[in-house]
Amino acid sequence: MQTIVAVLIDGLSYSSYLFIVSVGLTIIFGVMKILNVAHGSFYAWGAYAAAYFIGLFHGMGFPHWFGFVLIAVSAVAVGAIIGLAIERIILRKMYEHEEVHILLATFGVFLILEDVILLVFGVNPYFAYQPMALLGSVKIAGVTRDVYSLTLIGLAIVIALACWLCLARSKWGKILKVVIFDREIGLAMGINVNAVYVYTFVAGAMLGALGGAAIAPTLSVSPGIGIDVIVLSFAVVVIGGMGSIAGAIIGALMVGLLRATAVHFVPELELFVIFAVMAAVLMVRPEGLFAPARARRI
Amino acid sequence: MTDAPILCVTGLCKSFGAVVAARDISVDVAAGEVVGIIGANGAGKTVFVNMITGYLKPSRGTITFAGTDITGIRPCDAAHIGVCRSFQTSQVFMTMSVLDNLLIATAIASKGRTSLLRPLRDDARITQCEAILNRYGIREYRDRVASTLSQGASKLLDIAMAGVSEPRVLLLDEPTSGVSVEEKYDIMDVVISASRRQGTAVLLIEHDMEIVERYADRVLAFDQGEKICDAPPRQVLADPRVRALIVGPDDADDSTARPRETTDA
Amino acid sequence: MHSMFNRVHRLALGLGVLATALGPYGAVTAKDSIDVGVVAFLSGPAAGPFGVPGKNGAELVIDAINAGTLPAPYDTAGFAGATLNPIHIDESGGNAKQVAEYRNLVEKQGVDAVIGYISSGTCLAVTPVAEELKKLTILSVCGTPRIFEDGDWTHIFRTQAHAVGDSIAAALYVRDNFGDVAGYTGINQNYAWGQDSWKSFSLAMGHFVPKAEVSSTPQFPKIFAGQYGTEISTLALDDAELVHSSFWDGDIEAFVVQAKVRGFFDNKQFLSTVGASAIDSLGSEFPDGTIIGTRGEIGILVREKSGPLNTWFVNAYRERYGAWPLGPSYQYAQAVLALKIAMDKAARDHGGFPTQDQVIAAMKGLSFETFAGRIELALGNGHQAVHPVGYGITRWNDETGEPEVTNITFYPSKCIYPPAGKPSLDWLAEGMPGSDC
Amino acid sequence: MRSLTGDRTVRGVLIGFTLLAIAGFFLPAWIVNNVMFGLARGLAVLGLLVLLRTGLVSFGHALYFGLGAYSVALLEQLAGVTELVPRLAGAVVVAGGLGWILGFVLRRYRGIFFAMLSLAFSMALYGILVKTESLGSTDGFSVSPTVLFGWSPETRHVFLAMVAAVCAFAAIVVQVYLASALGHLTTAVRDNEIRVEYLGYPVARSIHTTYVLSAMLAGAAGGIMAMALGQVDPDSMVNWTVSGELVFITIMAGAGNVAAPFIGGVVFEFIRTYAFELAPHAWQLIVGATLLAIIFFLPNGLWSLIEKPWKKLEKRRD
Repeated sequence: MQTIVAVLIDGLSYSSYLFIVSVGLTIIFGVMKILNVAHGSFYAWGAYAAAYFIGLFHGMGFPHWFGFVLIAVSAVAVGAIIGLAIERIILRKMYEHEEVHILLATFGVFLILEDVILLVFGVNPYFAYQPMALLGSVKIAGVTRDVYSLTLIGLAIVIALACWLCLARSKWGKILKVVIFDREIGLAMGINVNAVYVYTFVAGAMLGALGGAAIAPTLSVSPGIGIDVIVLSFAVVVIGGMGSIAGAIIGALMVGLLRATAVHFVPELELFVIFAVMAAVLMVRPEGLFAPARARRI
Repeated sequence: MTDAPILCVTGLCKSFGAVVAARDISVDVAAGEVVGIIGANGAGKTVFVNMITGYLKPSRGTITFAGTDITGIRPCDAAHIGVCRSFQTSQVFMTMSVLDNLLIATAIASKGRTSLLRPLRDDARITQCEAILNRYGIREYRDRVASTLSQGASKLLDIAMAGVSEPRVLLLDEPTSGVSVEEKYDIMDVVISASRRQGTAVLLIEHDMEIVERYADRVLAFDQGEKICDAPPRQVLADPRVRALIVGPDDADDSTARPRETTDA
Repeated sequence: MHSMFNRVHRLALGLGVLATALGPYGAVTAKDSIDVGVVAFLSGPAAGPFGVPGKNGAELVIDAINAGTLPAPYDTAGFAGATLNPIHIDESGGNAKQVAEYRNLVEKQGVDAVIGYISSGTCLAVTPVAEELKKLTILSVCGTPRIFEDGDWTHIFRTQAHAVGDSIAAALYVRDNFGDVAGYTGINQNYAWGQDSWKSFSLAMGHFVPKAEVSSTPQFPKIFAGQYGTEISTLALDDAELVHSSFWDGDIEAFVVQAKVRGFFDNKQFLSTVGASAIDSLGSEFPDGTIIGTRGEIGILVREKSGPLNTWFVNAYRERYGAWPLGPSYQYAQAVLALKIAMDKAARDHGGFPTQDQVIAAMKGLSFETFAGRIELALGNGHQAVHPVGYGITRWNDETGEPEVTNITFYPSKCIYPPAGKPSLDWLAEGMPGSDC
Repeated sequence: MRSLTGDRTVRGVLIGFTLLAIAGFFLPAWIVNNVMFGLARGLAVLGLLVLLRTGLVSFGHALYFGLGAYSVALLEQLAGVTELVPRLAGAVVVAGGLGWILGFVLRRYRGIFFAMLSLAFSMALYGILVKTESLGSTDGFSVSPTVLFGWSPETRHVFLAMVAAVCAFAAIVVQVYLASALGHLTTAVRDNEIRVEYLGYPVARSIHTTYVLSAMLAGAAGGIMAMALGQVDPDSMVNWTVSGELVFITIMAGAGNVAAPFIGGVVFEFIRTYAFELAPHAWQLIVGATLLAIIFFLPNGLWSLIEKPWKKLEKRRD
């Protein structure tokens, strides 16, 4: 019983983290049809920026709670600066290229950003545990948890709701839906598709960076943290259905809970189960569990 | 036309959700016979062809080819046993030369006799394909990449590819749409004379009533998935019901009609 | 086609000529300098706590030896009189890449020796290649006992004792200070180092603290995994109160930060065999009361130890890099020291600049004084070092604002390593005959 | 046979690889090594090229590359095999066998779904290898030097000659395949699946055949890499970054000719070596920038640099 509760809580907090990271990826794919390998870099940059600024401001005597502000600011700043730069300098010129070329270009960007991190932040790890220390811990079903990880669950829910509101209830959402359904129809309707792409990419980048910034207080932020995140978020997005926010939720929940179960019962299968499930879902439902509607051609 | 029918369609039905695309259609086609199929857009002509060649599975009914039940056969198997088709919008290999297009068609058609592992550009096969190019009058485009062809030439290539294997049943889906007035009779002359010589049964979907009248031995008129008429051309075209529904007062050319082919397998 | 391949050849040849021209080894007539590859993590999670301090330690000592400013008995300038020119190589990127880089070091850069390697996996991968290329290679940090117990190498040396001693010393420390512990579990990385460490620790515990029960679900997360929330729950739910870990690099820090907030260290006695780097980087966040080891007379355990060599090393290091020397700083410096001693000895024995074979002969079975202790190449046919291993308890000193380690005990090498020629796991399983502890 | 010797590419491949094998004896060891690694990667890229001809991009070809490498390592661990022929055969058979099985599933997928499913399969293998101690976990295994019919060559130059022979053979097989009717079907499938199906050839079978061939090539490549390197481990052989690198080389090389992958592989190896040497902190930056430069300025790959002057020359000769 205790173990089951533990699996549930571990799984949920891991899922939340996965969701926050993956939702940006799925939005970018949904609107722009770009599978962005550089998403792992947004994550890493978000984590670095947050850890760096939290350490800096903490050293200057700012209170612990200021860390939360810094997390949000880092995510927005990283998303806006790096996201905008990549869209403007690289992707903007590539929309007419083949899918593979775009994917590889983002791979190139990923490799470059990996090393730029090293050049900017150096090789030493950064710690930003202050926000986590501030929130302390709580005992659930006999196991002590840090409240910070539990707040991540809340953050994931807030982001999911915000995305849903934005898509379902705003004018923006309607424009996005048209572009998602068919770019040409969007153009024909007089929508500034290029602007939509910029906003989407920047928003996606901010979410990726937020994933990194939010998880930074629990990590030793060190070089190479973005590599594994990419495939994990690919798995989440593919399982749920590329381009679907509901899918990202389900995908993150499945991956998080499966991993937690595996770690508790058969630790050797921890990594295997994630990708086995990804393959299985693709085999049964290639479009993922929650595929968004697509325009049919021919 | 006295032989046993090469193609027997009995009680064929197909519906997509609430839309009925074929309702209890039965047709017999004899070897060497040319059967015209006419009907307004959405009357179910292309669905009918798609079911015979196995692209769509009928909800009910059977299709028999030369005495064998071929209902629900895969398109490649249909082609293999001798049921071939051309397409309304020409389906060719866009990045390849015209000659290569035909070479591939010929290679597949002869796969029972020669190994597919032999080089594609075999001298004997090239000679054979050049003869076909001559026959269809597209010899001059031999080395042109297919995507650069005019609509008419592309159409001819499409039909030539369908006819390469000397099929016993050939389904032509609007062979003259998009083709210039001068060219269309040339195409039809080539196709029909070849099929007459080989005893091929031809199902000819057409909007152009002049073509139908001139080449078809028999005409089927479709309306909303139903066969409403089956008789010699003159008689069908004179039928007031057919006139009202299909031929219309001013026989509009119809280039917007496209088969609803979906890309997902 | 033809022209194309010529082109490739011309390119390759051109690059080769270019490399020769630009390369550091040009035409050395008299051996007034030697090139030595120094391999350490310069990127990736292990760079901060291990690679860079290691590289710094090597650099510091190399510069001092080149200049002849190291205290006695190593105050002669140079390596058999020659200046050492280090070529720094990044250890990250996987074993296969390291093997390729090793070949480049030897065959392209033409180095005279290679010093380094932190990861046990990389050491295992590089060793056979080093032997194939017949190049003197001094492994500085990695700890897997398999290198000299599964193989017999001529060109490979290791100036760091293998991990079995760390585990036995840890078990001894538990026996001496926490003898009534009822059960233990572990969290270790899923490769040679982590697996060997756990295996030998549990065998040693079975011998020294037989009534302590071993957990059935020790955790083996992937190296550099970074997030341990689920593993921490599993360990917390386990009844065992002692948690063994051979985590190093960024993993130890991430684990400690994540576990501390969850009150993990209030309920568990944590034993970290190599986590000392985290004590400095985490400062007051590092939990007090942790059993900590440094794999020898190095790092935080000997920080305060007096003696001219150690004082010089600690002060020079702090002055140059603005930080305390960590375990790896010592370990790399010791490997450099071994090279100097062997080269000087070979030069003395044979007169003139020694050949590689003479250096190897001189290094075999060497016993030498290091900064804060003594290293003897006693195992692996004179190629594998042994030395005392110590443990202590961490404590944050509010007055000095520095971490400290108290209650330090060093266990002499003769009680924590098997006699020469005996595989350590067999020796452990047989109850460590001949060990007098 | 006549058509084989008449094929200019076949002749070029034979001459090129023969020259390379001979030149190997005069080149310094480090160049021999890099050329060998480059050729091994090139062989896997040749597999990707065949797939690319049929319009598919696999983001999980490291599955077969790694499988080939691990076959060699495990054959030695379990049965002590060090002979070249059984090693290579093992790698090809294991990779081809799994390719054949997975082919039944993968042949139904196109585009991004094909890429993602391949990725999932390769990462599943990665997950197993990384966490299984008996398969070497993160460390992998060492591979001892290869023996040819009981004779163990003293130098790596001989091994380069063997590798060149294998690569030349593979390149010619692929060239013959691509020139055959079956090979042309790959491009036909990419252009128009419906037409291929209606001509009477099952598209699924065409894709499956191509896929198995591609898996076998990647398997052989992994096997050679393991032998050339003397080491296998999951991060260098099976992780997604390896698949990414292979696709990178495919695009860098260009799909124009069966020789292109080998040129691409060797060039990549040299770029990496020099990047690593010049900037140990920033070698990924150099590789990434090269990738972007290729995509922007040389979208048809390095081969287009060779093709254009070659065609011009031909025209002049005609």
